[in-house]
Order: sequence, then C-alpha cells, then structure tokens
Amino acid sequence: MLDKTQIAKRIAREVKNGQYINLGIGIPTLVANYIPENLEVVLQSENGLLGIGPFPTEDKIDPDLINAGKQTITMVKGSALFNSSDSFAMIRGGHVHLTILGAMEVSENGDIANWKIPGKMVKGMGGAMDLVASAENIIVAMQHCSKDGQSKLLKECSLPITGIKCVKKIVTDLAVLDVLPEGGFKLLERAPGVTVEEIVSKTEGKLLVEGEIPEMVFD
Amino acid sequence: MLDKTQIAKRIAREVKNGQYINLGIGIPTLVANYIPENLEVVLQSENGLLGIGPFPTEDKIDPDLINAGKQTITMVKGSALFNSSDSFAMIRGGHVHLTILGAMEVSENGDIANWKIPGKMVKGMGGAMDLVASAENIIVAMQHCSKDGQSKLLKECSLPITGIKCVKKIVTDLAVLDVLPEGGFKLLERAPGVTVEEIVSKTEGKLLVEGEIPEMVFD
Amino acid sequence: MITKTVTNAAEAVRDVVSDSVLMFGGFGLCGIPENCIQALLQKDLTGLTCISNNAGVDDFGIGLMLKKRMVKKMISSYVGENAEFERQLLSGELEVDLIPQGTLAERIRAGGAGIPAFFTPAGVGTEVAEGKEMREFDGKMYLMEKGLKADFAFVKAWKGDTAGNLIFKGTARNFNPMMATAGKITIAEVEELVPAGQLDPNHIHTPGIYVQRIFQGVDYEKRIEQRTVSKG
Amino acid sequence: MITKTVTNAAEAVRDVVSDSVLMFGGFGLCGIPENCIQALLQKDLTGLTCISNNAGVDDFGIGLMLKKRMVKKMISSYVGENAEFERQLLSGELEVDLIPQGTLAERIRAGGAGIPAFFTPAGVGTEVAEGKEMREFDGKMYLMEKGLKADFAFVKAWKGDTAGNLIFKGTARNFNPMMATAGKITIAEVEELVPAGQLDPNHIHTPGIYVQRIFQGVDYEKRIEQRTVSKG
Repeated sequence: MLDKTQIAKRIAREVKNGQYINLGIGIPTLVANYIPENLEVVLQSENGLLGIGPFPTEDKIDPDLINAGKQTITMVKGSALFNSSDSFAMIRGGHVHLTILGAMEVSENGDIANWKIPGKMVKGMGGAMDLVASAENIIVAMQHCSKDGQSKLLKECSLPITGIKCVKKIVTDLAVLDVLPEGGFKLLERAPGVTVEEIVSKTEGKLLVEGEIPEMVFD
Repeated sequence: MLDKTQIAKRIAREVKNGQYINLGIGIPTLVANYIPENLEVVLQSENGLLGIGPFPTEDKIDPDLINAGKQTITMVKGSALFNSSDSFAMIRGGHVHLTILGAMEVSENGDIANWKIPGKMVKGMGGAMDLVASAENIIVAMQHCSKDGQSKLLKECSLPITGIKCVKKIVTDLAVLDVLPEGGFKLLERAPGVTVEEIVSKTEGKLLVEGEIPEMVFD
Repeated sequence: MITKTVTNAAEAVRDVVSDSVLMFGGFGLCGIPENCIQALLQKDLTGLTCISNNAGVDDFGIGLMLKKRMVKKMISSYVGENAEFERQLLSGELEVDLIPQGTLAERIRAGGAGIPAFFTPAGVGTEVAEGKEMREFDGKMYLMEKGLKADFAFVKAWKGDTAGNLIFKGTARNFNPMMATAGKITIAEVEELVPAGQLDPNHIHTPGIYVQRIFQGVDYEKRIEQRTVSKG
Repeated sequence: MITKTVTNAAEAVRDVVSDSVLMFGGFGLCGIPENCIQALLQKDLTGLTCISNNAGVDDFGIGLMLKKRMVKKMISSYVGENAEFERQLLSGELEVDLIPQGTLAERIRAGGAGIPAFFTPAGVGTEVAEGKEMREFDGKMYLMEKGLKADFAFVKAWKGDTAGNLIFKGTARNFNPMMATAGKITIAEVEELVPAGQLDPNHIHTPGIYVQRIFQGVDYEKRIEQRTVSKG
C-alpha cells in the first residue's frame, strides 16, 4: 500500500517537460515536492498565479500571496499574476496541460465525483468543475476504497458528479490505472506488496488486467 | 450655417460633469477643444486609453500612443491603458456615458448609417457598431444635406445601417434636433441665419416644430 | 479627471439598503474589503444577496454578516471554511447558489462587459446543468450561463488614485477586478490612495471608469487562513 | 520556469505554411509585429487567412503581404487606410470578413478562453446580423458570435522575458494580449528581452503560458500614420 507521499511521488513521474500544471488541494499539492529537477514545468494556481514556489520561510510570509488551498506560498522567477476570470480563461482555453486532483469516486467511463455529499457536506465545487471540463489530461489521486472497505472505482458514481468522461489516469494507495477511452479501468502497476487479486476484488468498475502487472519501485 | 468648429462647440454644450465620453473621428474629435474647463470629464479611446490629452508637441510624439483615428496623442494625469477586449467591455457594458460620432444618414427612428457605401467605399465599421449598440446617449455630428442638396435626415436610411434606434440628438450645420423615443426629429435650435422653413424643407424625415425655435448664439 | 474620493468606509456605504445585491472581492480572506464589511456590519441591514467566491470564516469577513443574519442568499463557489454557514444552509435559513469558480468569474466579467450570456463546458453532465440550455459546438457540449451584476460591488486594492484607478498585489487580485466592472456602484478601498497621475497608466489593473467611490482603508488585519511555512 | 526563447524572426516563423490562419496584433501600424511580418515576406506563402484589426498601409505592415498576394482572406474591422486592399477587394481577388471591432476583440478573447460563443448587441439590425442567431435578454436583442482561433498568432510587446511573459506600452497593447491567447502557436517579438525574474509579476499583461516562442526584435520603424502635433 502507498502512503500519501508515495502516491504523490508516483504521480510526479507522469509530469513531462514543458508542462503547465494545476495541482488540487491535498495529495496533489505534495506532487510539487517530487517533480524531477531537470524538468521545466510551471505550477498554476487558479486564484491567479503562474509559477508557484515553495512555502515561504517565516520571515517571507505574505498574506497577499496564497494558493487555491489558502496556504501561504512564494513565487518562482518568471511568475505572472492575474485575476480569476483570466485564470479560468487559461484553464478553460486548454492552456493548462495537466490537472491533478483528488476524488471521492471515479467511474469506469472517467466521471469524477469530489464536491458534495448530499445532506452531509456542502463545501462547493470551487474550481474543480472548470478544471475537469477543460484540461486535456486529468490525473486523480485517491484512496482505492472508503474507510469501510467499499470500492471508490465504480461502474457509476453514486455521489453528485463534478465532470463527465474526463479522468485519464488514477493513482490510488493500491494501484496505477488508466481510464480507457472506450470505458473501463486498465491496471498498469501494483503498489508494493499488493496483489492483482486484491486490486480486482477492490475495484467495482470494469477492470482490465493484461499480462504481467509490475510492482512500483520507490527509492 | 455652422462650420465644423461651431458644430463641435455646440455639441460641447451637451457634455455633463463626470461623464466618460468616446469621440469619433472628424468633427467629434474637435469637441474635446470646447468642453468647459470647469467640467471633470474623461475621454475614452477605443484602442485602449481612458484619459486622452491634447495632441503632443513635436518633442513629445510617441508612436506607441495614438487615438482611434491613428493620431498621435498624449495622456492626462490619472489615465489608464488597457487592451481592445477590455476597451469594448467598457463600451458594451454601458460604462461610457456619451458617444459622439459622425453619420452619413440618420433616420427618424434613430437608425444611423455611417460605415459603408455599397460598391464605392469599403472601409469597415471599426468600433462604430459596438458604440452605437451600447452607449446610453449618442449624439451625431453631421451635415444636414449631401453636396447635391439631398436631406440626410431621412424617414429610413438608404445606406447599410450601423445601428438601430440609437441616436438621441443630432447637431447639423443647420440645426439641433432630438430624435424622439416614439420616432421623429424634434427641432430644438436653428443655426444663426437659418430659418425654420429652410430646415423643414431640408428634412425628409418626420419633423416636429413646436413654438418658437431659438437661434444658437456663439461667443 | 473625475474625482471619486470619499472620506471613509461609513460614507462609502451610506446608501446600501436591505435586500440589495452585493459583490465582495476576495479569495478566502485574501483581498477582501475589510473596511467595507466592517461598515456594513454597523448598519441595520437584512435580506442581502452576497456574491463572493467564499463566505469568509466564522469570525471574519462575510462570516460576520452571516452570523448577524444580514444575508438571505449567498452566491459562491466554495464555502468550506465556515461552520456557521453550513449550519444556516442545512437548517434552511440561508439560500445558497453554488457555481463553478470559473463560471462565477466569467459571469461577473460578462455582467460588467455587456455580454448577457455565454457558453462554457464547466458543469456539463452535473447538477449545475439542471434547467440550463445545452448546446454542442465542434463536437463538445456546453452550458449557457448568464451575466451577473450587483447593486454595489466592494473591492479591495493595494494602491489606488483619486480617479479610481486600481492596482492589486499578488493573489489578492482574484475576483476584485471583475467585480469592479459589475457593480452599479463600485466602492474601492485601498491600502494607499495617491493623487491622480502618480500611478503608471501601463500598470493599472482596474481603470477608474469602473469605480464610483474610493477611500484609503485603515487597520488591515489580512488574516491568514492556512499559515504554511517551509524550514528554508 | 519554461524557456521560450528563439534566436530571431526567421527561426520563429520557420513552420508557418501556406493556407494557415494567422493573427496579427496592432491597431493601425501601432504595436504591429514588424519583424515577424518581414520574416513572413521572405517565405513563399499563399492562401493565408489574416485576422488583424486593420490591413496595414500600401507599403507597410500587412499591406506588404497583400501586395505580394500572400493573403486569400482578411478578417478585420477597419481597412480604410489601404488602397491596394480596396482594389483587391473590389476586384474580387481578396475575400474580406468585416467585423465590428468590439466583436472581433471579444471573439478572439473567447477563442483563447475556451468560450465557443457569446451574445453581443453590436450589429443587431445590420447586415452583420445576417445568418446569425438572435436572442432577446432583458428586453434587448443580441447576436450570437463565435470564438476565433488561429494556427499562429504574432504579437509585439514592449518588454518580455525568457518565460514568455509580456508587458505592453501605451496603446500599442490593443489586440496583442487577446491574440496571444488564441494562437495554437503564439510568437512574441519584443523590444527588450530580459531573463525570467526581472519583470514584476504584478505588471505582466500576458502570462508566459500563452507564448510558445519569443525573441528580441530589431530595427523597429514604428511608422506613424497621423502625425498630429499641437503648438504646445
């Protein structure tokens, strides 16, 4: 099983040189720490910044500089600031290449649910609906099952959905999977110590397992 | 009969304190010279400037600073620069209070034609269609008749129109007229030496003449 | 140049009445019009509709207006930081219209820009699409969304001049510039108010045409929601 | 940070082919990408569609491309300064789509912003409305207009950095920022190219994400169309 750090590390391997990337709140934010240093990439924050840097040291904290998770941040050299409509113009226009975000459920056709639990949680969708409707590549970081063991990789989402047919790849605590264009999850890699059988048993949606499934290796 | 300068002077009297104003090419540009100095107004140029100043002296010419007529200009204190979509957002959103522009024809219901003469002239509409579709108050500066004596204040425009039911007031070489909301020109003032009869005979569209029509006075 | 200066927040909000539609700039607590919110709290207002990306926190920002029951309806994209909000919502005391953040931003821009409606892919296939016109362009489905305006827009900038021109700092810009365009009356509070002519016209984010009143704010708290530091 | 620098205009336009759709920033001759136009004139191109507010003058700017018969179609709002243009148009050698200036600007912004269509009042009741969907909102009529994109967008800025961030000067900004967002490949030429980190992020007009290639231009003529002076 992968911990949150390992999920972030594994997702970081998907990042390609020259990409503009939007990282969601939670595990996706951690991905920034593991992007190989030889890659030139730029992180976008939908509240109005291209070029997110590391968290500030205590003396560099600026209340006028936060990310979409409301965390204090810094800017790298070559950053640009803009307003919210310009930020989502950038997202909606397909200029951001990769979006990494969390999910409560993903369906076998790539639908994602991550914004609402009826009667329980009403936080709002924030920018997630715009992001999933726009980015050409969407990678989801999530737990494979709920705390009571129910699969979160489903035939159909049970929760109100955030976007349809948009998720391309999923990294869970158990596995790396592609969402196939024709529907269905395709198993690509197993977490260390996790068997194919366990992944099969914990995936409710259609799962394709072809040939040997390699185990992920971490340094 | 008014000359161009007098038409501009007369229109300048319509300007109110606190207005943002767009001036078209030609006579409207001259209006800027006659706005009373005690009024606080701001001139907008649709190519991206709020706060047009006087033409520059020879040593202050800047090729990167022109008005919509491509003339070199200066900026007043408190100016702001912006791009073309932001400029027309400003215009379309009704933030510019007054538009003054030239016309080839105006109809009695306030239609204006000023962008095209089929088979003869194909310069394009520039920003005129956006301006007349958007401003709450539109004043037209024009000649009452064509060179061969045909009225340009018509029942219906004969040329391709720029906008419908938009002109509120007209200042010609002969008269000042309102365009009534229910249709028809209402004669307000005569040019010095011009009789009501002459104006009546030179106005093809419906003309309302009520009571004594005062003659304009210029200093 | 037209002068927009007023003395302080109380004078700026003098004619805000109950049942008005208000917009508030800010993302979380970053770039919110703190002085205007305080001045509104001093007034006896109810039935307000507030358009703001977030709803503040329990004891700061718009959260204080919710606590005082001034707000009938919130139009926002994310309200997760406010427990009182969640309580009023679940109990039915508060109407809430949740809108995708990019759609909210673009609807406000459209409202200010004289664009009555536009198409966006955000929300297609979700409950956000319910009751909305759908249309396909180039093989992709879109929703029609409408422009949004307000009776008053409250924005916070870093620097401003007496002509109403505004410059924002960092990510405190966020929704402020669009909201400035969409208020019938736009009230700007700034950290530093300078005479017209002192700001470089090339650097202005919000031209003064959009601002009806401007004042220099006082005592900015600029509360941080997620103070996150690295060891350096 | 991602680096976008190329050596010069020739390298920047290397893969522009005949029959492409091109956008050119500028208003009249103010803020036009002079270097890119010169480099395109060196190539053997025909059948181009050019989107530009104006069409240059007979012997400068896009006018030179018209003279060389590189252009099949112009999409513009005002072309009054160019006699060769008028001749080609009246003779039927050139297709022309004339669009209200605000609609042109907004269509380009929409193209870059993933908005396939929007409504505007400009052109209602005129020949511009022919064949377009009309709709009433709040008692006023509007036309539906569609987003506009290009294979290549050529823009000219005052300053730029190696990350592609751009700052414009004066009214030379005009159509450049929207066009930068609407090109599949956007090529920026600047008067001064600096390393990433030297431009204030608060002052950037076009974020580098929109720019695929950037170079420092040479020998700017900046021709003035209407040299107008006052006696001071």
